[in-house]
Amino acid sequence: MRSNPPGRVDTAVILAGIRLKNPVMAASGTFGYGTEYRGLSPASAYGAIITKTVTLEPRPGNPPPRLCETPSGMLNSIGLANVGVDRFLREKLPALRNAGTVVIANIAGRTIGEYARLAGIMDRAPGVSALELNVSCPNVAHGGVAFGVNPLTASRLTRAVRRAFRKTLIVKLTPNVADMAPVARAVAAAGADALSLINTLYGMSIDTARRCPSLGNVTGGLSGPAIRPVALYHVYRVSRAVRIPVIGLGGIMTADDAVQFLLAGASAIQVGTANFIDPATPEKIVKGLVAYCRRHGLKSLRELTGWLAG
Amino acid sequence: MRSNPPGRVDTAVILAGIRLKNPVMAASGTFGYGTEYRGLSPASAYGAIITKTVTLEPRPGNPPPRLCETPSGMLNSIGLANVGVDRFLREKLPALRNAGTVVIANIAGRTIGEYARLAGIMDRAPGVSALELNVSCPNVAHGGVAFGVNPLTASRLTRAVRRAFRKTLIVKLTPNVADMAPVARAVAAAGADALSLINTLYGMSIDTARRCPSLGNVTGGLSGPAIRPVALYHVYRVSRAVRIPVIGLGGIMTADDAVQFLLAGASAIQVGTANFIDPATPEKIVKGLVAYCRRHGLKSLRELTGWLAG
Amino acid sequence: MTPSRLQARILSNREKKKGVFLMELKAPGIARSARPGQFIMVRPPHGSDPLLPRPFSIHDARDGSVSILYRVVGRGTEQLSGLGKGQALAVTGPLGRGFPIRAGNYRPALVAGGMGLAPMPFLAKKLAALGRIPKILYGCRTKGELLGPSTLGAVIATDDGSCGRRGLVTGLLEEELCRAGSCRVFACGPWAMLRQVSLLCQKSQVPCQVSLEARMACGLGACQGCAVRGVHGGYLSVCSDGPVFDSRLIDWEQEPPL
Amino acid sequence: MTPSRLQARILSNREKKKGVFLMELKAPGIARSARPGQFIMVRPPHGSDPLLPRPFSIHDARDGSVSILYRVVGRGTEQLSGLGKGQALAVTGPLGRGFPIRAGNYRPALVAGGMGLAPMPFLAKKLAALGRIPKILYGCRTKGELLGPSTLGAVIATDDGSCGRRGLVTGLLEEELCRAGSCRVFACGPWAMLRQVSLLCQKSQVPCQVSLEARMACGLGACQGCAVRGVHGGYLSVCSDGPVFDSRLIDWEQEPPL
Ligand SMILES: Cc1cc2nc3c(=O)[nH]c(=O)nc-3n(C[C@H](O)[C@H](O)[C@H](O)COP(=O)(O)OP(=O)(O)OC[C@H]3O[C@@H](n4cnc5c(N)ncnc54)[C@H](O)[C@@H]3O)c2cc1C
Ligand SMILES: Cc1cc2nc3c(=O)[nH]c(=O)nc-3n(C[C@H](O)[C@H](O)[C@H](O)COP(=O)(O)OP(=O)(O)OC[C@H]3O[C@@H](n4cnc5c(N)ncnc54)[C@H](O)[C@@H]3O)c2cc1C
Ligand SMILES: Cc1cc2nc3c(=O)[nH]c(=O)nc-3n(C[C@H](O)[C@H](O)[C@H](O)COP(=O)(O)O)c2cc1C
Ligand SMILES: Cc1cc2nc3c(=O)[nH]c(=O)nc-3n(C[C@H](O)[C@H](O)[C@H](O)COP(=O)(O)O)c2cc1C
Ligand code: FES
Ligand code: FES
Repeated sequence: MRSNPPGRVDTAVILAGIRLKNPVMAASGTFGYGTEYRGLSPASAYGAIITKTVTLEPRPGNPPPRLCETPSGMLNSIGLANVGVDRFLREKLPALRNAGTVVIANIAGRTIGEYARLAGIMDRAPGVSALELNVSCPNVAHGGVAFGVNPLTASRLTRAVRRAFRKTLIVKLTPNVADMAPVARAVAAAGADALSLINTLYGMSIDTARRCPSLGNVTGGLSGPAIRPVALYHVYRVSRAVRIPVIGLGGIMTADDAVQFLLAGASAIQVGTANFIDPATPEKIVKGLVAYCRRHGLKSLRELTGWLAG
Repeated sequence: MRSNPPGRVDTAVILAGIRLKNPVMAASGTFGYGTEYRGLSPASAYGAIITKTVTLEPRPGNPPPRLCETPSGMLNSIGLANVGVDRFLREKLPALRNAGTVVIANIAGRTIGEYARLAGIMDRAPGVSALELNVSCPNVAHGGVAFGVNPLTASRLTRAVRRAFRKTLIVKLTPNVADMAPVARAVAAAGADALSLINTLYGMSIDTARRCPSLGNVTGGLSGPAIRPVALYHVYRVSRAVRIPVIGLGGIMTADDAVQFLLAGASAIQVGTANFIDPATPEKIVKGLVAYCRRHGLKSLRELTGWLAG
Repeated sequence: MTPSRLQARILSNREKKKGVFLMELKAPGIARSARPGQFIMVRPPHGSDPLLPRPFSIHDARDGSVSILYRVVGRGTEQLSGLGKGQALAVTGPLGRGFPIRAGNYRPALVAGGMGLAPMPFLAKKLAALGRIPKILYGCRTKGELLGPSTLGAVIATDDGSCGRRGLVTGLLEEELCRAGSCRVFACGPWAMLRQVSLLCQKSQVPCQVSLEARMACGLGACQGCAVRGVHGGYLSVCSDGPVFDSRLIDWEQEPPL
Repeated sequence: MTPSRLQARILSNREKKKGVFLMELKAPGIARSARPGQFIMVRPPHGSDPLLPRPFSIHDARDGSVSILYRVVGRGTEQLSGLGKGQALAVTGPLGRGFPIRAGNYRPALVAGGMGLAPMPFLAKKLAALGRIPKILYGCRTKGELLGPSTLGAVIATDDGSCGRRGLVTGLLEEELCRAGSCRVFACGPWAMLRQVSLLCQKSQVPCQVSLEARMACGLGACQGCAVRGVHGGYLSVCSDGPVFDSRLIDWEQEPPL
C-alpha cells in the first residue's frame, strides 16, 4: 500500500461495511429526497444521503404551522409527511441513486410488522445501501410510547428488521429517555450494525399573542445548535457503551462541531438543521476536518474517532 | 373584599400555602445566597429566593473549568459546591431572611437519610418558608442514578422528607427521563405540595484545540434559552398530570417567556441563567406580566395559569 | 432556474416609513433570473439566534441588484435594519414559483394589503413590459402606513379613510371586478384579505393568483415545513409549490398557516 | 463599592493593532469608583448567542468614561469589534478585587504578558499618584504584537527578539528582583507566565499580586463558576475573591482554570 502524499488526508470512512467518501451525511428529513438542493448543494458533497422517513403508505403530515424558531434552535412537527414507499421507489429513488453518493433509506412503521415489511422492500430496492430505522415514532401496540424508549421493544424491532434486511442496518435513537445506553446495547445485541444519535428532543412553544401553541400539533421536535451539548453528551456515553460504530448528530453547523463529535467517539456525523442555514455546510465541514487533521499531523479522518487527549 | 382599582393587576400568588408577592422566583444556584447581587438587583424584586443547594457537610464542588458557553445556553459543572448546612444557618440565612422576600431552601443528600436529616434541620430554621428538594443528584445506594429518575425512589425520598418537614415542600424534577409524568405523580402522591421543573439537561462540550472536555468534570448541566422549548414541553405535560401546582423554569429570560410557562400551566416561574445576563430580569418580568394582563383585561397574574385559548 | 446562494453586499438599506426598510443587495445572478412573486431568503448575520434565514419577496430586480421592502417585526428583521451599506449578507434565491404572467388580452389587477405591496412594483414592471398595464389596488390601515412611490399610481383604500377610499381593499376590488372585459387578479397580503379576494374572484369567475406566507426553513421544498392545506386535502409547500398559487387550490377554511 | 449596571454609550472603538481594539464607554458611576485590577462585564448585543457577558479589565478610567483594551478571540469580542460610536452596551462594574495599592516605600514592578498589559496603564497611573513610579516589564511574542502607548516606558521582551530583550518577560523580572530595595510585583498575563512570576517572587520573598482569568457567568461570586484551586485545597472565586490574588494563595500545580 502506498502511503499518502505529504499533507494529503484520507477522507474516506468505512461504516459498518459501507465505504463513504467522507464521514459527513445528510440527516433524515432535512435534505428531502436528495434533489431539492440542486444548484445550491450537490448531494455528492455528502458521504451519504439519508432520506426523509419513508412509510408503507403515503402520509400527509401534521397540521400547520409545522415550524417554529427557538433560541439557537427550531421546533418541527412535520410528522412523517412522505410520499409512501411505492412512490419513493418509483419517483424519488432513481434520481437519488444517480446523485453521486451513498443512499440510506430511513424508515418507520406503526408496528414491528410494518417496519419488517418496509425493510424487506428496501432490501430489494436497487441503490439503497443501508437502512436507518427511525424508532422515535409512536408504537401503536404500546399506547403510543416510542419504539426507541424501551430496550426490549427496540431490540425486538431491530431483530425483526435484521431478518428482513441483509445490508447495513443503522438504528437511530431518541434522546428522550433517562439513559440511552441500555437501548443502545439492546439494539446492538439484536443485530444493528451502527447507531445514529440523536433524534430531536421533545419541545414546545406558545404564541402568547394568540394564546395558543406555536405549532399546529402542539408539541414538536427540537433541533439545531441548541441541542448540540445534549447530543454530544449522548454520543460520548453511548460510544463507550457499545462496540458498533456511532453516527453523531444534533446541532452540527461547523467543522469544529463535527470534530467534537468525532473526538467524543463518533465514526461519522450527520448534518440536519444546518442544511437550512447554509447548504454549503457539508463541503465546509469536510474541508475543515481535513484542515484539522493536517494541523494535528493525522493522515485520515478515521483517526479522529475517539481521539480525546489523556 | 374591595375590588382592584381600574387597571390594577394583582401580582400575588398563593403557592401551596405560601403567599408570594409575585410569581417570579430566583432559581437555585444562580442567585447565590441572596446577597451577592446587592446593588444590582434587590432580592426583594423576587417573589421568593431559592438558595443554592445546601448539603449536610460543606462541599468544594467540581474541578475547574466549571462553565462553558453553548449556543443560547451554558453548561455548568459547579457540582454541589456549598458551605454546608451549619455555615448556611449561621452565616447566610440571617441576611437572607432580611432580604425582603420569601426564603426557600434547596437541599440535597447522598442518601434518603441525609435528605431527611437536612429537612429536619430546615424545619426548625427560622425564616425558611419552604423546602425545594434537588432530586437530580446521584443516589449512592443505587449506583449513582439520580433520585429523580425512578418514581419509586423519588416517592420514598419525598415521603421521608415529608415526615421531617412541616412547611411547604417542593420537589424539583430532572428532565433527564423518558417521561416526567410518572415521577411527578409519584412525588405528588408521596406528599409534595408543589413541583419545580426543569433542572438542567445533561450536556457536554469539547475543546477541539486541546482535545479535551471543556469542563473539568467532563459533563455538565445545560441551562439557558436553548432549553426553554424542552422545559415548556414538560411543564405543559406535567401540569396536566398532577393536581399540585407546578413551578416552571428553564431558559426564561423575558416576560413573554414567563407568560408561555404560565399559559402552559405553571403557577409560578423561576429565573436562573438570566440572572447572569441581566440582573434586572425579575423586575422586568413582573412588569411585563402585569402589562400582559392589562392588555388582556385580567385582574390577577393568577388568572394566567393554564389560560391557553381553545 | 436553479437558485444560487451568495454573500451579497448591501448597496443601501434605508428606512422608508417608520419601521419599514428598503434594502438593495448586489446579486447579479439573482437579479437576472428573478421573476415577480419569487422570493429570496436572507440570513440574519449575528450568531445562531435567530437561526433561520428569513424569506422576503423580491421588490425589484435590475442592473445586477435585487431589493426587498421589509417591516421590522422581530429580531431577524431588527438585525437587518441595523446593517449598513457595504456589509455582506448570505442570500439565497430566486426561490419559489412567481406570478404566472403571460402576454394576452387581459386587464391585470394587482391587489395588495399592507406589506403585501412588496412584490407589486416588480410585477407591475414586468406586466407593463408585456403591454399589460396593471391597475394597482392597495389598502392599509391608515395614511401614515402607506408604502411605495406614489408613482405606482395605485388606487388606495385605508381602514380609517385618511387616504383614498375608506374601507378595505377588497371593496376596491369588487368595483374593479364589476367592470367589463377580462380581468386577472394578482394578490398579496394577509390571509383574511386573500381569502376574501379569492371568494370575490371565484364568484366573478376571474382567475386569481395569491401569494401566501408560511414559516419556512429550507425554502426549497425539502423540509415540508411550510405546508398549507390544499382544497382537496393534503398539503402544498408554500416555498416550492408557491408562494404564488391559483387561489382555487387553497383550502380557505383552514387556520392561517403562520 | 457595590457595582452598577447600565446601558453605556460607546464613545470610541478603534483597532489599535491587528485584532486588538480599544473601546471607551461612557459610565460615570463606574469610572468614579473603579480601582486598578477590577473589571467590567460587557454583554455582546445581538440575540442570545453568545449568551453570557464578557469580562474585561479596566484599562483606564477618567472623566466619566472607562476603557477596555481587548483582543478579538471569538464571537463575543468579534461582535464588540463591529460596534461603533454612539451604540449602547449593557455593562456591569466595577467588579472584583483590584490590585491592593498602598503608599509606602517600595518599588512597584508591573509584569505584563500579551493582553495582560490591559490593566497596567490604570494601575501605573494610580501608583504614580501615590508617588510610587512603577517599572513596567512587558513581554509578548513579537514586535508586531506590542500594545499600548510607548509613553508607558516599559522595558520590553519579545520571544523572537524583534524588540527589546529576546526571551520571556520573566527574564526581565529576574533581573529586576536582583536589585536592592524592597519591591512589590503586580502581574497579569497567561497562567504559565504567572506561575513563573509567582515562583520567582516566592524565591526572592517579594510580595506578588497576580490577576487571574477564568470563565465567568455572574461575575459577582454567586454562581461559583469561576473557581480556581487555592493552595490549601478548596476553591476561590476569581470574580469576587480576585481577579487579583496574592500569588501565595493559588495552587500553581493545577490545570489553568480556563
Ligand atoms: C414568501 C414570503 C415572502 C415574504 N415577503 C416579505 C416582504 O416582502 N416584506 C416583509 O416585510 N415580510 C415578508 N415576509 C414575512 C417575513 O418573512 C417575516 O416578517 C420575517 O421572517 C420575520 O422575521 P423576524 O425575525 O423579524 O420576526 P420573528 O421574531 O421571527 O417573528 C415575528 C413575527 O413574524 C412572524 N413570522 C416569522 N417568520 C415568518 C415568515 N417566514 N413569514 C411570515 N411571517 C413570519 C412570526 O409569526 C411573528 O409573529 C414574507 C414571508 C414569506 C413566507
Ligand atoms: C477578569 C478578566 C479580565 C479580562 N480582561 C481582558 C482584557 O482586558 N482584554 C482582553 O482582551 N481579554 C480579557 N479577558 C479575557 C476575555 O474575557 C475573553 O477573551 C473573552 O471573554 C472572549 O470572548 P469571545 O466571545 O470573543 O470568545 P469565546 O468565543 O467565548 O472564546 C474564545 C476563546 O476565549 C476563551 N475565553 C472565553 N471566555 C473567557 C473568559 N471569561 N476569560 C478568558 N478567556 C475566555 C475561550 O476559552 C476560548 O479559547 C479577561 C478575562 C477575565 C476573566
Ligand atoms: C424539519 C425536520 C424534519 C425531520 N424529519 C425527520 C424524519 O423524517 N426522520 C428522522 O429520523 N429524523 C427527522 N428529523 C431529525 C433529524 O434527522 C435530526 O435527527 C435532528 O434534526 C437533529 O439534528 P440537527 O440538529 O442537525 O438538525 C427531522 C428534523 C427536522 C429539523
Ligand atoms: C451555575 C448554575 C448552578 C446551579 N446550581 C443548582 C443547584 O445547586 N441546585 C439546583 O437544584 N439547581 C441548580 N441549577 C439549576 C437551575 O436552578 C435551573 O434549574 C436550571 O438552570 C434551568 O433554568 P435556567 O435555564 O433558567 O437557568 C444551577 C444552574 C446553574 C446555571
Ligand atoms: S420551507 Fe422547507 S419545504 Fe418549504
Ligand atoms: S462568575 Fe459567578 S462566582 Fe465568579
